Amino acid sequence: MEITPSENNSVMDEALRSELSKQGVFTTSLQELYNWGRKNSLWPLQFGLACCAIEMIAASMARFDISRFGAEVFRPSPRQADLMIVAGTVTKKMAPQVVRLYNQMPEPKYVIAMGACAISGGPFKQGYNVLKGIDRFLPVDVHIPGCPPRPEALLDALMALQKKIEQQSLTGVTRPRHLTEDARSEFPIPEFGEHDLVPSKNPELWFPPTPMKKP
Amino acid sequence: MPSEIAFFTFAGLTLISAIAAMTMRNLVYCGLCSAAAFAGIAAIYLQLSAEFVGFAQFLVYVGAIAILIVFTVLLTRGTDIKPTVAIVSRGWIAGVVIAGLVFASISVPVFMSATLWRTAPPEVAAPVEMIGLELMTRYILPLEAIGLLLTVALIGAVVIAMREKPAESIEPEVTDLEENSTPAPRFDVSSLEVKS
Amino acid sequence: MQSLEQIKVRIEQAVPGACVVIVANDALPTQSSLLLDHRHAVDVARFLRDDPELCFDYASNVTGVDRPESIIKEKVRVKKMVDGAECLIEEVSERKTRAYLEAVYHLYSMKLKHGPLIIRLQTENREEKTHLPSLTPVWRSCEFQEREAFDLFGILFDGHPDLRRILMWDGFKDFPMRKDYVDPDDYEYEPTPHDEVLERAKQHYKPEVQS
Amino acid sequence: MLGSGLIKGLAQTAKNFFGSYHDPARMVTVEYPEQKRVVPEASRTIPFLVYDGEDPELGLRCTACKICEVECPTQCIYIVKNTSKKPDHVGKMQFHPATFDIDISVCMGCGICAEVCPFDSIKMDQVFELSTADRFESLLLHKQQLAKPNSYFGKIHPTEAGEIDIRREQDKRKAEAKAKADAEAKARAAAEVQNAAANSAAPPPSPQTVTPA
Amino acid sequence: MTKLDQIFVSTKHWLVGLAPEMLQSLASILLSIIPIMAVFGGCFAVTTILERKGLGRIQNRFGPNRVGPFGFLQPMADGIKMLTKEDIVPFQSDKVMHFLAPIVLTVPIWLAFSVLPFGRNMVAVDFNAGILFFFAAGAASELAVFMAGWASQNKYSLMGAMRAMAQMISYEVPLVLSAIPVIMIAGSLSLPQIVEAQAGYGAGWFPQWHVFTPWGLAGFGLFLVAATAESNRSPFDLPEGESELIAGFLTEYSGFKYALFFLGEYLGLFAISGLAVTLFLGGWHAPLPILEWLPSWFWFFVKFASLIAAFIWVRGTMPRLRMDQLLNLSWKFLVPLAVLNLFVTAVWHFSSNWQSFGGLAARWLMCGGLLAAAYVLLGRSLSRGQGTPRKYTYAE
Amino acid sequence: MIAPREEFKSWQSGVAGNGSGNGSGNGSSYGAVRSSEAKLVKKTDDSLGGDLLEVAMGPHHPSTHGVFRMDVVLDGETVVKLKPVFGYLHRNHEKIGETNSYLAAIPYTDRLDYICSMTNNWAYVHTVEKLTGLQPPERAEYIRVIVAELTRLVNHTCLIGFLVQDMGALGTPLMYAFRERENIIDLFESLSGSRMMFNYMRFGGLRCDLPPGWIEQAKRVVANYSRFLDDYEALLSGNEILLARSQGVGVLKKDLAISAGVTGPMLRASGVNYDLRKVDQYGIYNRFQFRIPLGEHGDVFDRYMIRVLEMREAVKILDQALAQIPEGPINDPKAKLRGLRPKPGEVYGRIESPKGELGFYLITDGSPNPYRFRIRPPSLINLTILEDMCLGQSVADAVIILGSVDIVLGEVDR
Amino acid sequence: MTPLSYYLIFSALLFSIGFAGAVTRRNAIVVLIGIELMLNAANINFIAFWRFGPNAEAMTGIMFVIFSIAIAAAEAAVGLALIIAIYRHCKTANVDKLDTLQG
Repeated sequence: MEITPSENNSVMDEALRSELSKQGVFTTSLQELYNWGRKNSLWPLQFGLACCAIEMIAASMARFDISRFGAEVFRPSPRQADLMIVAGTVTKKMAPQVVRLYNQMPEPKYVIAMGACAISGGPFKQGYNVLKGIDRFLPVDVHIPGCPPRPEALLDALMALQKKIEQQSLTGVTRPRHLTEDARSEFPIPEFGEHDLVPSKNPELWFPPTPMKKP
Repeated sequence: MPSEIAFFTFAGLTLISAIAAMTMRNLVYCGLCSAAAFAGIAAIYLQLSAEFVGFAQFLVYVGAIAILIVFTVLLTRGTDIKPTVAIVSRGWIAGVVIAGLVFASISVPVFMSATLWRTAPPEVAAPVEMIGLELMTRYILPLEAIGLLLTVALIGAVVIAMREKPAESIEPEVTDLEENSTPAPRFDVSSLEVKS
Repeated sequence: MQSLEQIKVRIEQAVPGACVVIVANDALPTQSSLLLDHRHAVDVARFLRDDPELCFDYASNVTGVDRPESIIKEKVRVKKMVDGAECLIEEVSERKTRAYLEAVYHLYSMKLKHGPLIIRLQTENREEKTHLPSLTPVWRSCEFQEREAFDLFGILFDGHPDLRRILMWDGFKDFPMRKDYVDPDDYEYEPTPHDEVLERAKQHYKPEVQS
Repeated sequence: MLGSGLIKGLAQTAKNFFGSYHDPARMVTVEYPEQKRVVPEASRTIPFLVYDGEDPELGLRCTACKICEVECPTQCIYIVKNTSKKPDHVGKMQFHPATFDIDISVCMGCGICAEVCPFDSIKMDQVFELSTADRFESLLLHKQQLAKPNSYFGKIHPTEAGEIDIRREQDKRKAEAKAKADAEAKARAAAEVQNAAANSAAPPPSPQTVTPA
Repeated sequence: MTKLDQIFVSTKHWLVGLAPEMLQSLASILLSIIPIMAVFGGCFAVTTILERKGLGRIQNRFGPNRVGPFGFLQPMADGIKMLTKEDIVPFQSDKVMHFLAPIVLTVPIWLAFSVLPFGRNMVAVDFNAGILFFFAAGAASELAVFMAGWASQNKYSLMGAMRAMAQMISYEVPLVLSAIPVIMIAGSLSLPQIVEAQAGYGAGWFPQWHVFTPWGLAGFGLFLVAATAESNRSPFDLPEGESELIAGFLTEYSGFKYALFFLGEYLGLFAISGLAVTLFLGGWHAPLPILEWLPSWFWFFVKFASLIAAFIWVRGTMPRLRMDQLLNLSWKFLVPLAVLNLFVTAVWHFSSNWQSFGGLAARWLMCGGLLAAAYVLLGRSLSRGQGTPRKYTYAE
Repeated sequence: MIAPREEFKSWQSGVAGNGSGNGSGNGSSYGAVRSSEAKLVKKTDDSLGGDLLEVAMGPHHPSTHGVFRMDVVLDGETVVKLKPVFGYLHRNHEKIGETNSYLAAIPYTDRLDYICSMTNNWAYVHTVEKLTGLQPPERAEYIRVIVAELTRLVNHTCLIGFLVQDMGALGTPLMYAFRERENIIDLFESLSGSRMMFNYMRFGGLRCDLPPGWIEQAKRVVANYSRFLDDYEALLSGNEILLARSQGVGVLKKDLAISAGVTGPMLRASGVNYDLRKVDQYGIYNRFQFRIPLGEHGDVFDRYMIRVLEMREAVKILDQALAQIPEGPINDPKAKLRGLRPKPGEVYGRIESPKGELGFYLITDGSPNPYRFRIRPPSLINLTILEDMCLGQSVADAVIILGSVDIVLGEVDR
Repeated sequence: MTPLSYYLIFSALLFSIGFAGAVTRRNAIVVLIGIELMLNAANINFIAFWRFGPNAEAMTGIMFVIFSIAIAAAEAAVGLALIIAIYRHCKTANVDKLDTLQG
């Protein structure tokens, strides 16, 4: 049953697949079934922050109908949700709560950062109470730029996430985050300080590149 | 043989739950264990082919009395959930000793009697129609009495459990528009955090 | 609605000892305002609310304004004796303005449908004497807005029923809407760096930026 | 009263249920990845840079004047001027950007940059399928990604692009005409000078006319 | 005809016959249990997807349609996901009870199916106190809900559990009371016999179902309302009313345990719909004599499905009540009406020999009029002036 | 597939909403395990003999329309204390407004009350026009009225959808509301280019003129709208459950409403005739025939009904405006796009946004950006009396009372 | 078939458990549960004797148990209501502490 990571690449051609079927067909199909189930049943957390939440609601409404993807079951309780759509500006006052909600979700869980504010603070990044990107505290799977993104963009991101899940494997390098050995399903919650959140980012998660130099 | 296995299973479960119900510290557990004991007794009734009584037992004891007990536990919470007194005390020992004596005094005649070891006549049934007919003919007076009793108990329970004074409807505090009035602090003033 | 001068006279009649100053506004709509003194502010406000001709029963907008000390440079022509001869010399005189915080109230009347009447209150300075009388007992609508002015500007409203931080968290120490507020240093990577960002980047990415 | 309102409500939902099978006004879902709504012409998402002709580098209309960088409310534009100049559509020598970056993780698509651009260079795009897993690289668009041909602009904003094209064509023609007139005037002047020179019997300088590109 | 009708029964007999003598009773039990679990487990999957699609249609959208053909594999995907999802037991929770609650909810509901007659001769166990068994089995779910809410140690869970218990206790009374007239008329507690009592056609075409009598109609209405409340369906979904209590007693449940709750809730709905079909809608009888060629189980499931559809329809339309209004509705409206219905049923029963045209009309008018008058009076007193049209003035 | 996490070794255990948000003492420390003491029930001594339950509803709670928190103390299900907590969406609009130019502030106003971006635009440009004396031409005024009234339709429809959602209807009315909203959003998108953040108005005019065919499309949408309103009312207005839930719930008295500065439909539901469209007559509202519906009881049902009636009046205004709209320029010739530097002074301008009085208070000092940029949000001030309305009601009522106030957190917290 | 004495022993055990609980525990609710258990023990005896008795068709035992269950329901309702009332008054459900009458 041992499958090396290189073989277990989910984008495998038919020949390799038939060759594998002699020894590891079971694992492969189990993995496919697992990914298929996960990707087609992404229940989002009913959780709106700001403007983008309206477009998120619009995406679940008749015109765009996110339910076609099986994702209209907006669960108000994080325990039953799979997908956190961070839709809108995360303020510093709200950030601990968002992290807490993420921690309360069971694995496997995914995060979509919807809109400029959730990605980087967006137009409000100059503000003193605005968190400059939720990825400072949480691992984000898909980013959707736009302010706010159209509902179609959310559907597009959902499909991108589905594609990402589809390409994951149970073992090897392409395995999802929650199946790695030292997987963290909870991240430290920042605390309110006297001037700012303490700490203002999670150094284990946040690796920004060096900014360019203005000549 | 199968009937004995069933009996021992149910009886064992019932006794364990009953003991648990009597000894558990947490009152919610007590209530739930008593529910389990009542359910076990219902199963014993079924095993004794008293179908109607078994179902009635389950419906009344598990569906109503156990729920009531649990409800009461919640309404009177905070009293005995974590008792400070040790479970093994002098009173406790005395109680267990007396209970043992009671058990002995009942069980000794059972063991002594030879007739009690006989097994049952093969076919006995208590069809519901028969029960209904009996209730409506021979037992009509007790039935009426029970009906009266239940009504009285219902009213009595409501009266007893009613609050002594009817809950005053909480009037919204309207800011006084009269002169010279400062609205009363609506939250604890001591919690004000005024820093400059 | 009566003119501001009339209102001023009536206030001074009705509330003895009240000191009311008209603050001029040069902008196009000329919404001038009345500056009240602390001691009589609540009484004046109550008068404005209850007087049947004024009847300002509705305080629409309450806000704080930060006025830090600033230096106004004025060019003044001064007659001076230069070399024994009198001549006009342009001289730059520097004038320091008083530093204070200000609360501005916009009052309307729902009953008589007029307004706005703008009243303002000024603190003594920006550091420790930042107390102002609260007008929440007169108009409920000031409750949250005064709290907000406290939160963002640090104006302490005496007599406010529930003066806590409203927008920032309780442990927060600064008053972010003041002009001299310095943002917390939560600098992050910015791909489109502007000058101030680059300044911060130097602190955070010392080796990389220098290399 | 007495449940009639509930029944009315049930009738409404039943109407919608059955209506959704035959009434297009009630079944409004657009099945997104397969069907796509035509976005209106005015629709805007993120900015892009227009270039004329084939070569994005050569035909870029942007002159690195930095007005958009200054006016952008979110400061998501970053421009570095190139030191060299290249001629624009009317032949005037203009600077052009060495770097032109837009951070679309910050951009709020307000369109102010397109509004203030005096060179019709920065315009609003209509793409919205931009979702990506990579936060740092994919969301910083460089000049190469931003530059799109004028034909694309004409496709998404036909009215506006048409007007601009006509105006630019007029400008160009005017500039050409002006250049021609200038050249002629120069030539005439030169001729006059020549004549005068000839009259004064001095050797004339060889005339140099510049034809605009 | 009977072959098709009895196909499941004869198949079972044939299969039991194949088993060795010793194991025949066991085989018989298994062959009753397994099909019930398979059919209603399948029903659960199909209902969830149909509910989502139906609600979608009510709301003018498609609903899930991309997973598998027409989206019908959606429940499977959901199931796989739920099974593989992490099971979180909150740190402060009571772990044993947290674990037991979904089991205590699901198991008794499975038991309740054993007394429902799904077709002619198709009942797993024919207790002669079958209906009592049904209600007894249903009573356990209250405890399960309480356990779930209490074990979670979450304020919302506890409030949800308290609401659920109050609601279930209150609505069990009208539920049982509205079933009693049927027992009175049928003269039996056994569900197959109750179905038999509704056999035959009046005047050769008019089905003799209980719902087509004044007391039956009233009882059916009461039963449905009480059943909606018992199964926590909208507009009585207060225990998990998400706009107030996040997810009520389910707030702290995740993964497979949550799925079990979900399953239990739907099974409860199925069981009670099946009981409503049995008690009032003539069980497995065909609505018209000319349709009797269709097998009896077909008719049971047709009625069953239409009841489920009605529940979905109501769910898609109505807002929910408040807690005190919910209890008022039960104690001040449903219970008195159900008691009156008992009386009306007695009148109906003792006037059963008024078979002349005038007699029939008088019987109908008397019984129907009594119930209608009570309905109007109780309804008015319940709504207390609400619903009188309000006048709004305009300012120019 | 995944080993069950036996113990949720977390910093907290309660799900959503009951965590700390305000940081007042119950903030969890970074990396440290928070005390696992069961904070389930906090006993408070009360004279009634029951136990009080403290519940923090929000900031993540389905009923709070975003990130709002109500610290509620319950006796059974009755609210005995309610403390609103704001600031979870405090995006520093005012600070950003003070650092940006006058033009750059327009897109930010879109994001205040993100359902009614058009009226926010209008309020701001109205204020700046007051400051600078710019005068939009007639066509621009008509277009402003049209988009503002369309915004009113969008806001009120969605509000009713959310309100009924709060009452527990499974989203059906909300779906219908959004179905109709999409039609209006389509109009706005073809006009301004964006679905929500229109950035459409400019000082002394508008950014762009109507596209061809827009008026006809708008007329169609408006004509359909009154039909939709009939359907919507058939679904809701007579619904007994809705009546039972909303009548007599959350009563707001006239005097308190005035003192608390409540504005908009909520004020008019309490019977106060105060509509800035009539009082200030800004724009060209004096040219249209319309009436102001007034409630009598001031309860949730009146607030619902006033909004329905206002929508019907808005349809009337739209009919008139769409019929009368003249041709002409859309911008004041004096207006310029960039580099606005009003002379020093201050101004307060306000309009009737769908939620109430939306005001802007600007202090200028002659520089290209305002010295003080203050927004007077109707949503925040309408919440002043939330506790007064909720006391003595049940927790389910508190939810719909909050819903009937009609808040958008972007505006409440700014 | 299980002999009658098994049931009798079982019921005796149950009775003793209930008795011990009722005597030793202090909380009124547990005392009530103990009493209910004792009542149930008696009911088991009735059913068992009916089942094994000579004239089972008379159904006296069954009838007795039915009435007993009904009475138990009434008793539990009143008892628990009393406990709630006492708790509300004295803030305790501990029977030992209810000594106000002792003076």
